[in-house]
Amino acid sequence: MIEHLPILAITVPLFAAFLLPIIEKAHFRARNAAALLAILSVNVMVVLLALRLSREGAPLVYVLGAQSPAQILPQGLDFPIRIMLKIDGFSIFMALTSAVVVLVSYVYSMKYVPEDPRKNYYTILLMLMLVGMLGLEFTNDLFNFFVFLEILSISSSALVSYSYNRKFSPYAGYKYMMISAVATSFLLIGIAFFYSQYGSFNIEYLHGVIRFTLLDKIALIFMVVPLAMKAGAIPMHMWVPDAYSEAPAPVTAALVSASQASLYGVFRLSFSLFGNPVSDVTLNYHTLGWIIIVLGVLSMFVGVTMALVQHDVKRLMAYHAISQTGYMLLGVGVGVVVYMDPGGAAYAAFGRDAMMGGIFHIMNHAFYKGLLFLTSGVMVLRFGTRDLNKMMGMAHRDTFTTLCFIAGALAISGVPPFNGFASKILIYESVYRFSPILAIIAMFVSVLTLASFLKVFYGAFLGPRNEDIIVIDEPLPATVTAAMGVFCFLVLAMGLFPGEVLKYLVEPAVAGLVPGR
Amino acid sequence: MRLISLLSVVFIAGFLLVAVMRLHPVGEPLGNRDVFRFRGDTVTDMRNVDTMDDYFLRNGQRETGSNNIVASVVFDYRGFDTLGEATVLFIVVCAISMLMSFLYNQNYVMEANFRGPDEFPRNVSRIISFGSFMLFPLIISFGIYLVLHGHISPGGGFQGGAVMASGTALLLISLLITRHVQRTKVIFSFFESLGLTVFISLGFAGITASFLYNFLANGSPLFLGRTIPFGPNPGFLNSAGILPLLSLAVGVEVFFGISIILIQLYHFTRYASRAGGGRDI
Amino acid sequence: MSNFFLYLTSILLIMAGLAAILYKRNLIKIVIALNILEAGVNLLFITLGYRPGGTAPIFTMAPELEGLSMVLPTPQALILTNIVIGFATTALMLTFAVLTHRHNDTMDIRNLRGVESND
Amino acid sequence: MISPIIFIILSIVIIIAAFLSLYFRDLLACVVSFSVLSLVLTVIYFHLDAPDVAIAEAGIGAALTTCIFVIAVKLTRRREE
Repeated sequence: MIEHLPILAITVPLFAAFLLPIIEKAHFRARNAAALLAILSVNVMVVLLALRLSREGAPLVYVLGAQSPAQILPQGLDFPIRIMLKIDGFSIFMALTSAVVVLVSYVYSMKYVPEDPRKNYYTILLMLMLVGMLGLEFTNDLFNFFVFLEILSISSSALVSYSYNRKFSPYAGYKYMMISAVATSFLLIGIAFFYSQYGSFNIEYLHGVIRFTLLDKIALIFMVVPLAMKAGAIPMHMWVPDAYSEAPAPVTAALVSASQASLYGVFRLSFSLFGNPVSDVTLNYHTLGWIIIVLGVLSMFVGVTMALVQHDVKRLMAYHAISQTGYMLLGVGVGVVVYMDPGGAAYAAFGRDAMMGGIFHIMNHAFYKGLLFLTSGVMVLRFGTRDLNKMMGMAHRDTFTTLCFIAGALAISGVPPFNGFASKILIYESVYRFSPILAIIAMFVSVLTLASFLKVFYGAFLGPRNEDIIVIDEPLPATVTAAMGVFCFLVLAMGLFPGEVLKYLVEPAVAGLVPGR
Repeated sequence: MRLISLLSVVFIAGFLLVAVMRLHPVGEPLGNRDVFRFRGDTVTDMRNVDTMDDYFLRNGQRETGSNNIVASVVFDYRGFDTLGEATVLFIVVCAISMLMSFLYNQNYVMEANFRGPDEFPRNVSRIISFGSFMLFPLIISFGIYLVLHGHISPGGGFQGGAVMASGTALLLISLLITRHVQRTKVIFSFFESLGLTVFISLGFAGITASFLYNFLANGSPLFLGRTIPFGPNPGFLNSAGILPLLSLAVGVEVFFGISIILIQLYHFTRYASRAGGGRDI
Repeated sequence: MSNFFLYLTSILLIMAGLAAILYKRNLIKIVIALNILEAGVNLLFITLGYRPGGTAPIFTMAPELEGLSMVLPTPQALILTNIVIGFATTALMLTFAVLTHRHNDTMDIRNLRGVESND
Repeated sequence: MISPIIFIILSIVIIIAAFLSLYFRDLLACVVSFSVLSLVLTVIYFHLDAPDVAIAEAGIGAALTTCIFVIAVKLTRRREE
């Protein structure tokens, strides 16, 4: 059963999601147990896959529907015809992040989301979000990538409008769904151009046979720009604050790793499909790198400046999510610019570190942003409102949430003992060697991030104990504290021991993404 | 802001036009003009297989046993996409039932005071009600024909399920399903999950080879595995291995899924509703 | 070059859909524009696999199949999936539009842009 | 051999239906012209030798999409503000 692990990791939660409407008729506790069991089994399977990948070294390939899972080319042909899953370092890195984040947000929402007839659909959609993310990260087929991206966007836009008593949650879901539908349609146009040229959808086969004609470059634009749009990069970031703030807190934590899954799509398509150091004709990486860098710097700056003026705690954190995406784009962009330099001296010097910093930041961001959104969920639970001016004296009430908030805030601003620092220092060092101005901008944005979180801390946590504005005062349910505790542990542990994480997770990810260097 | 969106539309239009000029002319074999060209020749000679499609056209019938090559590509060669597709429909059904669930809790009064289905309601003319009552069985049987003959003639799970769902739409328009909304929804969602579980368990059944492997094709002659000769043949109902079963499972899922969507959207019109209670989360 | 305008039709549909999405204000009309965009993409994909002299990729009793070349099956299989995805997206977005109208009693996005973070 | 004239006529009808469905102020008229667009698209798919897609477009595009559009327009305003 070991060689069937890749497909089981995707289809076991799918099977559980299909059965949930039937299980729910028995008892809602049975449904909670079944869903928790399914998501836990996904985490176990992804860890087993990671171990198997590190043992075997070569990417794992699983062909669907053939006599044997390893039969890539049918007899006597030199091109694949079936759908394939290909798991290398980078997909496992992203799959681990997504699986852990969805597990923690599901454990958090078991007690946080009130028990009513809609909770069953909430569980199904959260599990199908996990299926969408894993499918996106494992597949090696362009159209299959499109289908799983569609699964991810529809289930997350439905979850965004879960709370029906807020006036704007349906409209936030509508905007998010509209952006996703337009983005996936243009992705399909890009896939059509590739199909018309090379007759196949397999990313590995296309990587070998691509000739960078003008049509390929246009197909690149039609595929990478919509995915960057869905990842919340700067030109089309308008949906991010609405979707993140209207969604319930655990859903927003999962949404953060959903946007990172489409960021994975950006890097996977621009490297595994187009990165082709073998053939003589290469895409000119200089401009592609600089475009990513400019997007990154703009996202950083606009994200943090907009966050400073917000007074709704969830919108403030949503704008910070945009600015942190800017860090990842900056890190990988610097790596891309120097990737194709002759001799590879520049790349060896700092390009590789920048790339590692950018990719490591993806995992860190998923954990500490998830922690921050979960704490904001508790703040909304306690005060019944999201407006910072109406909150006061939270620290008296609930010291555990205060500690979690401090951990998250320090991690996001890159303060040493926490994991934000580990990846940001990598980015600062390498970007400084590339061009000092960018590094200074990055540090300045970090300072602004710390400033805005101090404002939130001062506004909501300090101040006298005030009886009349507290809505719920009893201690938090066990699962809520457990979920936030797991995120706190991860944020602290990866901050204290970044060396191991870099060696075992980030290095194979960069090796998988950028072979040959 | 207007200028930026105008510029981006013009920019995208320019890219599309340039790209389409470089595309292979309509009707020519695949492949870019100035790079290389795939030869898509006649169907029957086996030698020059260039692209995925040539392989499907030449080996699809023998490997999967179905005459309709598109059905063999949809359910066998690229069956994982179809599983993803059935999941997309399942997600939308769950999402709409979630968003519309305030219809069923008690603090919503029924807006229209129409009577139950025992006698045809007054605001629908007798012709429509009786006509749709007569037409419904015909639509359902045509839908079932489309689903079952998916691997012989054009059709399949999605098309058959959609045709049957338009039968439900007909019944809704003529107000025949009116009262037992909650009970119909529960039964339909049970059948929808049943169809999906059958689909994915058929995928698991072939797990010894690999997921969604067509283990019944060309194997057991008596049950759905009849091997058919290459080239023109009358087409047999029991060929194509698990294809008819998958098509049936998808047909069931699509019919009940879209019927749930239609019933809930339609019954939204019957309810005046006040904004729900509940805590901000 | 005879049926190049099939490509032109699909591009016109795509551009009409995209322009209407950006400029129209009514929620339902934006959903119609999205469907037109999807129809354009589907038409583009099907015309990629069209062979002028070919038949549908279905083996029937027709004897004279020897010399005939068949239309490519893969675009049809993918567009089948895309049509159902388009229907699913439309159903979900119409539900959102109806709920937005029920909450805010307006279908015009200009009125909806006003107050974002309310309690 | 299907002469290209059929495609020219059908393409023109499609373009007109698309622009009309975006131009009308009365939403029901938009929905009706959208279903005309789906219908003519079905005919084009049939002529492009794609019967499966034609049935799917007819069944889902023309019948069901139009049905839920009409229901949605009935639930909200009929005229575009």
